Amino acid sequence: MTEILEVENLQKRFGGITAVDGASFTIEEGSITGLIGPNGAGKTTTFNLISGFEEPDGGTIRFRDKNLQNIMTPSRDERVIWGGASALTFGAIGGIAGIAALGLGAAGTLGTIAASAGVGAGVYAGQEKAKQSRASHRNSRPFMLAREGLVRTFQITRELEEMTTLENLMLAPQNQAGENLANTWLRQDAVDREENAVRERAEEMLELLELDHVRNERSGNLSGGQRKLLELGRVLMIDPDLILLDEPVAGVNPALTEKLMARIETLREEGYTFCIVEHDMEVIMNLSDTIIVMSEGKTLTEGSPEEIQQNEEVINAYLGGN
Amino acid sequence: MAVETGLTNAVLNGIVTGSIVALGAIGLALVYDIADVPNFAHGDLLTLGAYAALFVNRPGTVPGFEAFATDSGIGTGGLGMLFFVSVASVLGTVYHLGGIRALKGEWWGIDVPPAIGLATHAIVAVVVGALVIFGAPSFLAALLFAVVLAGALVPLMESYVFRKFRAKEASLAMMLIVSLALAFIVRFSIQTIFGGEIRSYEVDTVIPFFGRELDITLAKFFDLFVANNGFSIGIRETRGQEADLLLTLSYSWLELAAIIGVAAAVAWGVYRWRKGTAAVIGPRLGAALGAIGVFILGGAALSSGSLPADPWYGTRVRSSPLRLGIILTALGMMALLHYLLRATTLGKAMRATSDNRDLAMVRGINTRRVMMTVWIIAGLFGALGGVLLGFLFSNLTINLGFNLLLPMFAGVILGGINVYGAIFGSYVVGLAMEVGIFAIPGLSATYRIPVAFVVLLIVLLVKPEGIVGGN
Amino acid sequence: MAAADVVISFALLVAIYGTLSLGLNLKFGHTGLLDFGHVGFFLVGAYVSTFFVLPPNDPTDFTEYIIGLGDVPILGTWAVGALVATVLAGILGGLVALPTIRLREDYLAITLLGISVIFQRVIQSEGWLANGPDALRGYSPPLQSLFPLEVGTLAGAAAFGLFVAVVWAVATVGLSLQQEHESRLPLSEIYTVTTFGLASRGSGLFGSRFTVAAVAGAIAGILSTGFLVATTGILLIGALVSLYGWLVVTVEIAHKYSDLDRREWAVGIGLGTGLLVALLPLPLLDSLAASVALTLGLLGTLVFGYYKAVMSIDWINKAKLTVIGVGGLWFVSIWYVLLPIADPISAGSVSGVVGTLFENAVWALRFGGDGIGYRIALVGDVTVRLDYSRFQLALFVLSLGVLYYILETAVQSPFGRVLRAIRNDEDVVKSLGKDPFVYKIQSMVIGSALAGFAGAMWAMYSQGLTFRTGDPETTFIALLIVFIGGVGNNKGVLLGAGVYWAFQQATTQLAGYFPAALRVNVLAFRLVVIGVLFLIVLYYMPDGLLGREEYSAEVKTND
Amino acid sequence: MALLEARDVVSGYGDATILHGVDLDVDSKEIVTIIGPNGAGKSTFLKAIYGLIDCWEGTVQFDDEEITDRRPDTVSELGLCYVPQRANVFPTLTVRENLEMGAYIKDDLTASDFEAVWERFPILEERQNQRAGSMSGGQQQMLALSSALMIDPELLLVDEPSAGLAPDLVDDMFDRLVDIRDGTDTAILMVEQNARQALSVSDRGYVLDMGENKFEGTGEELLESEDVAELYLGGG
Repeated sequence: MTEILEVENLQKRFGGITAVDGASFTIEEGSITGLIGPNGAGKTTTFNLISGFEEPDGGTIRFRDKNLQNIMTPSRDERVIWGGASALTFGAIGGIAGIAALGLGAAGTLGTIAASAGVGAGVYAGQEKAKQSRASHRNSRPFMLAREGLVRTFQITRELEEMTTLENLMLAPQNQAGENLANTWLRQDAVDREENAVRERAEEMLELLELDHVRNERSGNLSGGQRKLLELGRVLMIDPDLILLDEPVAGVNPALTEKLMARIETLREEGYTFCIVEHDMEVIMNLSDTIIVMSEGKTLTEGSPEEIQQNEEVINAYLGGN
Repeated sequence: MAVETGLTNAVLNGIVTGSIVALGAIGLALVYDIADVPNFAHGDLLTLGAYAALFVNRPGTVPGFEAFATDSGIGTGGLGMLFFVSVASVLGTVYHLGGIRALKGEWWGIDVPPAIGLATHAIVAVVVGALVIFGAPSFLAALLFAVVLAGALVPLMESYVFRKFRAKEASLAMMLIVSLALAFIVRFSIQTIFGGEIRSYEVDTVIPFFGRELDITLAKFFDLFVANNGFSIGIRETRGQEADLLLTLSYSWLELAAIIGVAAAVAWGVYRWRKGTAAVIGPRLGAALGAIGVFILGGAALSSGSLPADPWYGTRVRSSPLRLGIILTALGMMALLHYLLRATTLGKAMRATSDNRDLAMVRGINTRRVMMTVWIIAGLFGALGGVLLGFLFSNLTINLGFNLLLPMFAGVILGGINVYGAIFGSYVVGLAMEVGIFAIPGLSATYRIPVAFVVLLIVLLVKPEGIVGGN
Repeated sequence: MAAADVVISFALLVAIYGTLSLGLNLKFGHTGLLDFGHVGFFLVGAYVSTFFVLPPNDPTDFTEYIIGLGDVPILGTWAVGALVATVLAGILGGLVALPTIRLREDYLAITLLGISVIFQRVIQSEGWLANGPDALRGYSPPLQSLFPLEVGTLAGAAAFGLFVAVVWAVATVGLSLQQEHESRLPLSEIYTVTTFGLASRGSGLFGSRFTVAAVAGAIAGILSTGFLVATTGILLIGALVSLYGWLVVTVEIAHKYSDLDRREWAVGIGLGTGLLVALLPLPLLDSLAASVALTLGLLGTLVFGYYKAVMSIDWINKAKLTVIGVGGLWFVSIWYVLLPIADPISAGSVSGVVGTLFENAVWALRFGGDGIGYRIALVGDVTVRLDYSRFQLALFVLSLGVLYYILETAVQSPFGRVLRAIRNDEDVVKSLGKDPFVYKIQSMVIGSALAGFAGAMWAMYSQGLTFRTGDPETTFIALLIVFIGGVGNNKGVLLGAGVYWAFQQATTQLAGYFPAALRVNVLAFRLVVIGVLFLIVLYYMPDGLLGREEYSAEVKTND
Repeated sequence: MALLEARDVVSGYGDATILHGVDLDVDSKEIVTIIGPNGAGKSTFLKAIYGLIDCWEGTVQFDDEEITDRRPDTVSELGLCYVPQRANVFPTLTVRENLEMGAYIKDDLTASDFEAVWERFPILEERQNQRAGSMSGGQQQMLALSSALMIDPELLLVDEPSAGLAPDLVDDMFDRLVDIRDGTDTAILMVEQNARQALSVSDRGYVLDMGENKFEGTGEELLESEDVAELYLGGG
């Protein structure tokens, strides 16, 4: 087995509070890994860090041997485009200032100076942008991770409530031709064809998750359990390698929980990798191959469910006391 | 010695503009911060105040109301109505704080017999009403009338509109749109009554001053000189003979150094003295007040002599007593607000609600009343700002307040949506507007607001959450 | 002005504001970007397109502006002007969005408002740029030199043909939607005839109802052009086109209200009549104060009564909006049919009555003035012509139709789906591997471009621009239109524009009953009412008349 | 009749039900602790009692008065106070002002009220003019507790008093709570993660799981219960 995710000495502070304090662990490809720990142990923060929604203060995360920050950093081409756009903006402002000054008649020279200063500033800003984009763009770009095959769900389900269940699923697939504005007008046939294919996949997913009877319901009207399923379905539509599930069965009724667990099990066998934060111990113990226990921002221990249940340290972490 | 106006003049103008912006921005920031409403109607509240003052100041020009006005002033019927409205406004303002029980004194924070509460409120209301009608048609009576009326009217926005939308859990964007609709309603209601004419106040601007007559609206020149032997200030009329010096203040370098030295020492001393206390006058404010006191006292005591014959450098500031008065008024109002926020239980409750509304409720603070207070203050300050603005510009137009809305918002956002930040932001914006117009050649005065906005834009690009930072 | 002419100028404004509001709807309704500075792009579009049409600046006259390309061939035409205005407004929208789009929603709204104010101030204070605070006039709208139309020349006939084509196409779309419903009228047969048999061929090239309508319109246009080159029978074609329009409108209304029962009809008609009665004091009473007081009193009673009825009676509550629709229609019919003939009736002139009715029936043509003379039984001598505003309307509707189609294609596609997802929750979009930033910028570009095009239309319509064109009020009105019709619903936006301008037109007419000195007050009061209505809409039906559009994501049936 | 009586409380956020009918009693002058695994709904329960979120079903009675769905700002007047887990002081107000806000509903605030606080937590006197937001987490926790005690409540609801405290301070905090009960006759209902230490100072305890009552008993009973330990880690 190979490691798909490697977390090393992860750090995250909010103000004075250290939420994650040197967590380290790895996730094997094709496994289901449970992440547990008492309240405030830093599990959700760790999830946010891995999925790129927050920026770590220290430590590294490697996904398929690629540093997460590198994945999220814009490519050289993007930086050039950014630089160009900035140059254009500043140049335009400079140009307008120049024209304005020319219009005053007497101040023609001033106008030219302003214009060239504007362009100069634009070019400079462009270069700076290209240099700095590593820092400034880093964490507004978690979408780059999904493109690489690392996706997450949210603890409190975040369905797109005004959209139907079907639409929620159809949104997910990557690189749809119809997401490009030009294609919607110029290559309508291709867009329609692809759309039909996406719809077919989405319908299959709905059937699989037994959501087909609510396919045209606004997702805001679904029950809590159905929303959890929808979230799962939505990330599966991307066909990712690693799926981070944040409390997938919280608020789901027992029958549906069974089904969900079975479903995750099957998916694992199909080759997906899961990392799950869950408070329902029954679920996590039954489902996981490996369990990582976090406490006070650190990884406390790691092992099979049986080992974890016998571990004194873990029991202490949960019950407190010395 | 011909001297020109320069940067110093622009800075002073900036402070005047900043003061007016701040008067409006305070209410805007309070409402934004505590009631969570980015109130686009706030500019029009200023307009409302400015036009309300006309009822007292120029009753003959108010359509519908002119029937109650006579040539020399307001008729008995008109006075009666003004009295009634003033009394009702004062009582209405109190009523907003919690209905009949508030009128009985419940909001005072101490136990009072209902009769005493009621009587006190009634007496205050009657006194205000009497001040309005006996003062009419003077400018100050008009100002008082506008302010109490706004204090009663503005909270209606909260109780009839915003509270209902809040109950429906309207988003911030929705609140923004709602306030825009309200802005429309307020502005055009005023126009429905007053029509499209431009109006102005009638104010006796000549006041006695050290035995002479001083027209407070007429600009004066304040010439500042730096010469071999020291620093001097000459104050002249802008009209008539150049030589018509009103006042000369001259200081040798030694005197100047002494004043500065003493001021610094006093400031440092006061800072040390107030450090670690959290009263109304904290260390920084105390130090500033001390230093300013020394400057004024020292300046008065040591002034002497005449203007230098061959100064190294001279610059001229053109301003009028009225404009300086606006700065003082704004500072005075800010001092009042500061006192309210720091020293009274109500003010502390406001700050607490701003920090954490849920926790404030847990502590037993009636957050709904706090919110109403905030709207009342917004109304009072807004009306005051509006009337002053109308007086300063010497004419009232329907866009008076809306034109000021953007600088106010710029100030509030720069300061990070809280009262103190808003005051700071307003002065930054005011200075940017005036200094920008002065410093950039070819920029006409119409560009004041754009300049304010460019400042905001640049700040937001660098720090998307404002200078002071979000809460 | 005949009632029909009022309707035409109403439709022109609906087209302009419809385009403007479609742009805002893309930004706000679909993407969730609250652009309080939308009018800025409208302003830019209006001025830029004007620069292309104006002749070069003449230093000796009293207007001054920087560019005048009117004398340059091809470049200096309204078409190029409008195109450049659109593109430039779009680019500007994108540039403005680049730095600002990351701001939180309230800061974004204020910042964009500020930017639009900057645009306005630049126009206002730079005298050399576009005549400063004074109006910039001299715009010659497209092809106006052709008017009044010379029948018999190819250019004149073609211009009329274009008008016919557009009206025909729009009516045909309406009919094609209606002919699927059951009706006592032989609608499918009529449809087959008016589409020149294209519809019966089923699918294929002519499968989509829009294609069918477009082709049918084109055929109708070409036929009438040919007919007019050969003959002078403009009245015949005008009557035919008008008749077709009436048919579609009637069928549409009949179908829309077919499921109302008698008592609902009665309430609706009662409402309409009540409104009329409430307004009667204005023209009839001499004392202004008395008539205003009486009118306001009656209106208040009417509104309050209806409100009470809606609150207490179940079946009225269920049909509250439909009933208002019926009342409105009833009121409009009285205004369109009965009021114009009131004077001739009291004069006892039969030919006057018939003539007025005829003029309003043949709405496609303007009567009177220079034109082609006809003698008609019962009516007498008339002259008819196609005036410029009708031609302009055809141009506007044509472009609106094309833009609407383009926009609708975009929002129905996966692109539109991403936009709606962004409005719902940006983080989800990010977690699904899509960059919201890129989509928001595109939304701003397209939305601003639409505003720019609306600006170009406005320039053509108003023929005189001032910096007041960029007043923030315009954004407010566009926002209101979006909310009336339904946020995120393009069809609703067009309906909203219609409702808003109907209200405007009606109140403008009422303002005529007031002395000139009070006009400002009356017009201001109208805006107060609009503000209040906006609040009511926001509170009671935040989803507008049509609600949010449901995107069913069904397999497209190619229509 | 118990001081606080919650019967069948059903509540949650949005349309997610967190509490499925929880019962609880607190008598005067006792410390009661609620423990339970993550997501059991402990904090939600406190909020529902105080009216910060709506009770969908069930009743809460305090001192024989029904307080279900009363506005929170009127609940404190009855002598019931609440210390939230996070954000439990006003950060821009000074320590002294925070305490004044704690005593907001009290008409006669005297110097002796402050003396009592200074005596209990001398560090607060030292820092009385400092902004609360600039203090350490432990000091803020002390301030929060003191603010709530300003009105001498009959019952104090505390959400995780030990959260964010250094281990040596945790003991101290629980000792303080005992002092408060003994010194002021204030009953305390707390929610704790740190089950062992909390139960060791408690008179009684409740165990919640998935929004339902699981066990209840005296502190010692629960401490020694195998079932409770199992609940946390499942299966086994």
